[in-house]
Amino acid sequence: MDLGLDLCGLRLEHPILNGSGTFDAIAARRAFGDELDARLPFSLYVSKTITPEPRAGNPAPRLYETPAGMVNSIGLPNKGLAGFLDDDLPRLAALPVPLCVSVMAPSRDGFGVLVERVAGRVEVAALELNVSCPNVHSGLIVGERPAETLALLGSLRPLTDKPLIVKLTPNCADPAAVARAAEEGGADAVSLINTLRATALEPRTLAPWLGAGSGGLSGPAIRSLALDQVRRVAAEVSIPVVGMGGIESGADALAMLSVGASAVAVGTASFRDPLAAERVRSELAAALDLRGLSGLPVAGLVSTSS
Amino acid sequence: MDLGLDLCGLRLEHPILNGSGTFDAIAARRAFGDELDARLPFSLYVSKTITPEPRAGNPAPRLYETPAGMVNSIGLPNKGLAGFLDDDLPRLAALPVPLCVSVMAPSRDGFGVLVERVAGRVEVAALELNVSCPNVHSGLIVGERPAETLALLGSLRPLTDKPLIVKLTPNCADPAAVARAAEEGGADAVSLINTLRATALEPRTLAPWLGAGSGGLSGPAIRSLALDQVRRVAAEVSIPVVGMGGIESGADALAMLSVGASAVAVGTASFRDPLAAERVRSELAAALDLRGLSGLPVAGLVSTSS
Amino acid sequence: MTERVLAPFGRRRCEVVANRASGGYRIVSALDREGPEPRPGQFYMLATDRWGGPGGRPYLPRAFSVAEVERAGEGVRLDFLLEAVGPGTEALAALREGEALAITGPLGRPFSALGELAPTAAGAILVGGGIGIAPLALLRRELAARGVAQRVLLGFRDRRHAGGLELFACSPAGSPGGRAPRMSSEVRTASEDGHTGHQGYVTDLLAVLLEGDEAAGAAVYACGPPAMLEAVRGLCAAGEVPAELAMEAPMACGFGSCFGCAVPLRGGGYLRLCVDGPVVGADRIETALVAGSGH
Amino acid sequence: MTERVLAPFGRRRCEVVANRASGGYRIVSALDREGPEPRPGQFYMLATDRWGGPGGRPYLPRAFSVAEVERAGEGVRLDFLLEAVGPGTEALAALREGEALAITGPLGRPFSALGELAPTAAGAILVGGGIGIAPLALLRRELAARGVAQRVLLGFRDRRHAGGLELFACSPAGSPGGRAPRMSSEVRTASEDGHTGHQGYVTDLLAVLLEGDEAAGAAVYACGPPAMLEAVRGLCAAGEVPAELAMEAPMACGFGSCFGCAVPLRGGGYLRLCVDGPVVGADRIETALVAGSGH
Ligand SMILES: Cc1cc2nc3c(=O)[nH]c(=O)nc-3n(C[C@H](O)[C@H](O)[C@H](O)COP(=O)(O)OP(=O)(O)OC[C@H]3O[C@@H](n4cnc5c(N)ncnc54)[C@H](O)[C@@H]3O)c2cc1C
Ligand SMILES: Cc1cc2nc3c(=O)[nH]c(=O)nc-3n(C[C@H](O)[C@H](O)[C@H](O)COP(=O)(O)OP(=O)(O)OC[C@H]3O[C@@H](n4cnc5c(N)ncnc54)[C@H](O)[C@@H]3O)c2cc1C
Ligand SMILES: Cc1cc2nc3c(=O)[nH]c(=O)nc-3n(C[C@H](O)[C@H](O)[C@H](O)COP(=O)(O)O)c2cc1C
Ligand SMILES: Cc1cc2nc3c(=O)[nH]c(=O)nc-3n(C[C@H](O)[C@H](O)[C@H](O)COP(=O)(O)O)c2cc1C
Ligand code: FES
Ligand code: FES
Repeated sequence: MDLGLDLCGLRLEHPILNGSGTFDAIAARRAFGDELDARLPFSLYVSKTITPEPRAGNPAPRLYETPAGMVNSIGLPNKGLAGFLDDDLPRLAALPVPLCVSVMAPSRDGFGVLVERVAGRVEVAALELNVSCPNVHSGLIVGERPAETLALLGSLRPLTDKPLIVKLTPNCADPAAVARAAEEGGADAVSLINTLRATALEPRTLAPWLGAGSGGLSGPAIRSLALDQVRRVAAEVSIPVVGMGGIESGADALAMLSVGASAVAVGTASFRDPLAAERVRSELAAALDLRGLSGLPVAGLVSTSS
Repeated sequence: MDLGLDLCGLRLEHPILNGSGTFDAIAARRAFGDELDARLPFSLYVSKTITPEPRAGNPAPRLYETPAGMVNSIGLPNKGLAGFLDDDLPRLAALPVPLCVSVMAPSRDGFGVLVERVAGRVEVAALELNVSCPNVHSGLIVGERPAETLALLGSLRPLTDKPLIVKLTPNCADPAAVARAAEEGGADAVSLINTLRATALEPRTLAPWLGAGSGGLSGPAIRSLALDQVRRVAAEVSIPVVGMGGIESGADALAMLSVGASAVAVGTASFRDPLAAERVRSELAAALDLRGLSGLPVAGLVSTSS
Repeated sequence: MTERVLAPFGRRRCEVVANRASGGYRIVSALDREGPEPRPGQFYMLATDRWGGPGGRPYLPRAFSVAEVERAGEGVRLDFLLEAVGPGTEALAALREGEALAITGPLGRPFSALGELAPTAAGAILVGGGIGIAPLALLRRELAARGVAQRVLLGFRDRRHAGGLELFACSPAGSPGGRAPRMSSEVRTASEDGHTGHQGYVTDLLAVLLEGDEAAGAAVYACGPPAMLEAVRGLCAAGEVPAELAMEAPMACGFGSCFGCAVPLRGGGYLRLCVDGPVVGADRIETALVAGSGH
Repeated sequence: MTERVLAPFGRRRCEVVANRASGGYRIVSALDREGPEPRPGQFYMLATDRWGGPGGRPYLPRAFSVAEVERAGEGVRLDFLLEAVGPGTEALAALREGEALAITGPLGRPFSALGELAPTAAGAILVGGGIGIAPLALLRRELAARGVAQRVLLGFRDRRHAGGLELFACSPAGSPGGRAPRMSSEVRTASEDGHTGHQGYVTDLLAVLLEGDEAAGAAVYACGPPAMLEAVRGLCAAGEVPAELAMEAPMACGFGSCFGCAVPLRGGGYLRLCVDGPVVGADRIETALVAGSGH
C-alpha cells in the first residue's frame, strides 16, 4: 500500500499530519527520546502557531474535559518569531519530515513580517496561516470574513512561493465562502476545522472554569460537524483541503478523504495516545486495501453529494 | 423550593421546558397513557415545528449516533397548519401546562399566516419562531442574518400580543447580533441553540448516511458550545433567554441559568429517558438548596464575565 | 386490535438475573419489579451503565423485542435475545448477573390476535430470520396457549449467526449434557450454510407452505432482516395471505418523539415504527427494505 | 540532575495484576512488560476500556504518580495509589484483575538525588498530604537504599481520606488480622480529625522539625494538595531549606504537547508541569496554588 501524495507540491509519505498546537515534537523528544524521530507518525510536521512577539499564554486552568472532547484556552504560548527561529526551528528541522510553520499576527503587517522571515528559512517547507485571531484594525476575526481573508492573502501571497495553507475557523455561517476567498487570494490549500468557541464553568462556584473565560472545543464530539464543513469546503474549492476535527481512527480519516480532503490531521487524539496518528495511518491503509484500492486519492470513490 | 418564574408574562411552575421536536406529547400519551399528563416534566410545552403545508419529512435514515450525541435529519414532518389546528391542537391543549407552538415558513408571508392563525387560538400561550429555514426569496437563512431577522419580526410583531420567542441558529459567527436584532424587532425572548450542521457517512459505502445528505448535531457533545452561545447572547439582550443544548443534569441546567438563561430546555436527553427533564428539575432544586437559594433567578449568583 | 400494554413513564433500573450464551446469540434476563407483562411484539429501550465507552458510543438506548416473559415473585422476568453487532449490543452482552439494566417499556404495537389479523384463518405461520426470531418466541407461546395451530419457520445465515432455538423448544432449555433442544414438530429450520434444517432461505420453506393447502387458511407473522421481510411481504401479497411484520428502523427514543424511525407507507408518507409499529400490517408499507436498519 | 527515564513512544496495554483497598484509597497494580523502571516522582497517563461512560467522560487519560515498583519476571510491576474522586479515578478503582490498563510513561522530571538538591544536606524530610503520599513511597525506598537519613511526615484529612500507609510500613502489607501496618520510627503521621498521629496539619510537624536542629542539614521533598504545598513552600523559603515539590495541574497529554498544565513561574511565564515537572524546585514557582488542580 503506497499512501504517498503530493500536497501543494510537497511530496508526503502518507496523508496523516498533526493539527497545529496538538503535538510538540521538541517536548515529545524530551519524553520519548530518539524513538520520537524514528517513529514520528506525521508526514508533514505542523508547528504550534507562532506570533511576532513572545506570548506566555493564558492563565490556568487552560483545559476542561467535556463529553467526548475537551475545551482549551491555551492562548498561543510561544517564543515569538525571533525565539522560534533561533531555538525551535533548528530542532524542528531535525525531524525526518518536512516542516510547516503555523503563523498568526494581529495585523496584516505583522503577518507579513512572519511570512517573510519564516518563508525565508530553507528549513521551512510550507506555512499555515492561522486566521482565527481578531484583527486589531478592523476588530473583526479575519477568518470569519471572506473579504478580510482575501485582503490578507493579497498582501501575503507576493511574499513567498512556498505553499500557504489557510486554517479556517468553524465559527462562521459559511466556511466555504471564506475558503473560496482564500483560493482566490492565491492560497495553496485550506485546512479545517479549528476549535469551536465553548465555555465551561467551575461546577461549585459557577465561575468560568478557564482562566481566559472561554475556549475552543475539540475532539470526537465535533467530528460530524468537522466532516460537514470539510465536505462543503471541498465541494467549492479546487485547492487541496486538509481535514481535521475529532479524527481518531482510520475510518474517521477515510471519511474525511472521501468527502474531499487531500490529507487529514490528528489533533486531540494524540493527547490520549501520542502514537494515535500511527494507528490512524495503518487502519487507513487496511481500509483502502479492503476496498481494493492501492493508494490515494480516494475522493470520488463514492458519491457523497447531498 | 419554589422554582416558579415569569417568562415573558407566562407564569411557569419551574424553568424546565422541552426543546421543540424532541418530545411528542401526543405520541408519548400513546406509549405511557395518563401518566404522561400526570407527570409531564415540562412547565411549558413546546410543539414540534409546524409549517404552512403538511410535510412528510426526510427519507430514511434520519438518525446517526455520534460520540456523546446524535445527528438528525428529520425534516420537520408535520400535518401542516390546518392539520395541526384540527388534530393536534386540541390534544396538546389538554396538557396540564401552557402551550408554545413552534412555527416555520419559507417566506415572510407564510410566517405571517402561521402566526396569525396560531396566535388566534386561545389554547396557545406563546409562539416560537424557528428561523433556521432558508428563505425562498433571499435564499438566505433568516436566522443567520440580523437584518433578515429584524425584517421578519417587523412583519410578525404587529400580528399578535402573545409572546414571540425567536429560536436562534448556532451556525453563524455571531448569534448575539441576531439576538439583538430579534430584540429590536420586538421579540419577547430568544431560545438557543438549535442543532449544528453535521454530516455522517455510511461506514462501508462512504455514501452519506442520512437520507437528506446531512443533518444537525445535538446532545452532550455540544453542551460547552451551547453554554458559550447562551452566555454571549444573554450578555447582549435584556429579553429572557431559553438555553438548551446537551442539558442532561441539574448541574447542566444550573450552569445555563447562571450564565443568564431564564429557562432551560431538555432535548436529546429525553430520548434516553423520557423523564430526564424531571430529574433535571429535581437535581436543580437540590443544587439551589445546597447553595442556600430559595428560588430563581440565579443569574448574577457569581461573576461569570470573561 | 390487540391492545398495546402501556409503559410506566420514564426509565427504570432492573437487575440482571441471568446472561447466557445461546448459540451465537445471548439471552439476557432482567427482573422488572415495576412494569407490566408485555405483549408479544412489544419492545424495550435498553441501556447499561457502560454506555458511552472509549469511542463515546453508544449514546442512545437500543431497542430490543422481548423474547420471553415470566412472572417472578416480585415482578416480571424479561428475556432478551441479542446478537453482539456493535457497541450497544456488545455492552449488553457483557452484562453480569447483579448489574443494572436501564429499561423503558414495554413499547409499541404488539402482534394482533389471529382473529383480528385474519378472521377466517385456521392457523398461523411464524417466520423468523436470525435475531428476528426473538419476538416470535413469545408470540408462539401465546398462540399455543390460545390453542392456535401454528407452523414455525426459523432461518439463519450460518452457525455463528444462529441461536435462541431453546426459546422454541419443548424440552426445557439448558438441559444437561448440552444436548440440542428438542423441537416440537411444528418448528422447522433453514440455514444458508446448511448447519441446521433446510439449506437455503427460510422463505423457501414459506413458499412451499403457501403453495400447499395450508395457505388458504393461514396468516403469517414474520420478523427478521429487511431482505427476508421483503420476501415474506412479496410471497404473502402474491398469495393474498394476511401478514404482520415486526420491523426494525433506527430508533433514538422508542416513544414517538424523535421521528427517526420513519418507514415509508404505501401511498406516501411515513409511519413512526416505534408507536405505529414495530408490528405493521404487510399491506400498509411500501417496502420492508428500510434504509438504516441493521444487519 | 537525576536523569528522567524515557518512556516508550506511544500508549501500551498492561494487565492489571491486583487492585486492593488501602484505607480510603486503592492500590492498583499493573504488569508493564515493555517499559523501563521509572524514577521516583515520575508519573504515567492511565486509561481503561471503560473510559467514556454514560456521561461521556472521562475522555482524556489521567496522570498518576508511581507509588511502588517491583521487577517481576517478565516486566515491571507498577503500583498506583489512587483516590476515587471523579469519573476517571472511579473507572480505575473499579478495575479487576486481568483487565487491561492503558498506560503512557514513565513521564516527567523525577525527584533529584539529595546531593543534587542540597549538596551539604545530611538528611531528607519527606512531606506528604493525602493521596500525595504516593510518589514519596518510592522516593523513600530509593533514599533508604542509598543510605540517606530521612524523616517522613504524612498528613490526612480524616479517616475516609487516608490510606496507603502500608507502602511506608516496615512489616509486609496486608498482614493477617487486618492489623495496622507497623511503621518504622522515621514515619510520623498527622490528621485533621485526629484519627492517626498528630491532630492537625502535617505542616505543623514540618514546622517543628524545621525549627529544631535538623533544619540546617535537611532538604525537603513534598507532594500533596496545593494548600499543603504552598505551606511547605513558605516554611522552606523562610527557613532557607532547599525543597522540591511534586505538583499537580490539569493535564491532557502528559508529554508537553497540549500546554494545558501551565504553572506560573516566579518572575513571569509558565512551566509545563508534565515535562518541566511534576517535580519542581520550590524556588522556581510563583505559587503552589495552581488553579484547576484537584482536591
Ligand atoms: C423494534 C426493534 C426490536 C429489536 N429487537 C432486537 C432483538 O430482539 N435482538 C437484537 O439483537 N436486536 C434487536 N433489534 C436491533 C437492535 O436494536 C440493534 O441491533 C442495535 O440497535 C444495535 O446496536 P449496536 O450499538 O450494537 O450496533 P450499531 O453500531 O448501532 O450498529 C447496528 C446497525 O446500526 C447502524 N449504524 C451503524 N453506525 C451507526 C451510527 N453511528 N448511528 C446510527 N446507526 C448506525 C447500522 O445499520 C448497523 O448495522 C431491534 C430493533 C428494533 C427497532
Ligand atoms: C503528575 C500527577 C500525578 C498524580 N498522581 C496521582 C496519584 O498518584 N494518585 C491520585 O489519586 N491522583 C493523582 N493525581 C491526580 C489525578 O490525576 C486526578 O485525581 C484525576 O485526574 C482525577 O480524575 P477524575 O476523572 O477522577 O476526576 P475529575 O472529574 O477530573 O475531577 C478531578 C478534579 O478535576 C477538576 N475537574 C472537574 N471537572 C473537570 C472537567 N470537566 N474538566 C477538567 N477538570 C475538571 C477539578 O479540579 C476536580 O477536583 C496526579 C495528578 C498529576 C498531574
Ligand atoms: C490544546 C490545543 C491547542 C491548539 N493550538 C492550536 C494552534 O496553536 N494553532 C492552530 O491553528 N490550531 C490549534 N489547535 C486546533 C487544532 O489544530 C485542531 O484544529 C482542532 O483541535 C480540531 O482537531 P481535533 O479535534 O483533532 O483536535 C489546538 C487545539 C488544541 C486542542
Ligand atoms: C430529533 C430532533 C428533532 C428536532 N426538531 C426540531 C424542531 O422541529 N424545531 C426546532 O426548533 N428544533 C428542533 N430540534 C432542536 C432541539 O429543539 C434543540 O434545539 C437541540 O436539539 C439542542 O438541544 P439538545 O442537545 O438538548 O437536544 C430537534 C432536535 C432533534 C434532536
Ligand atoms: S424512535 Fe423516536 S419516534 Fe420512533
Ligand atoms: S499535560 Fe499536555 S503539555 Fe503538559
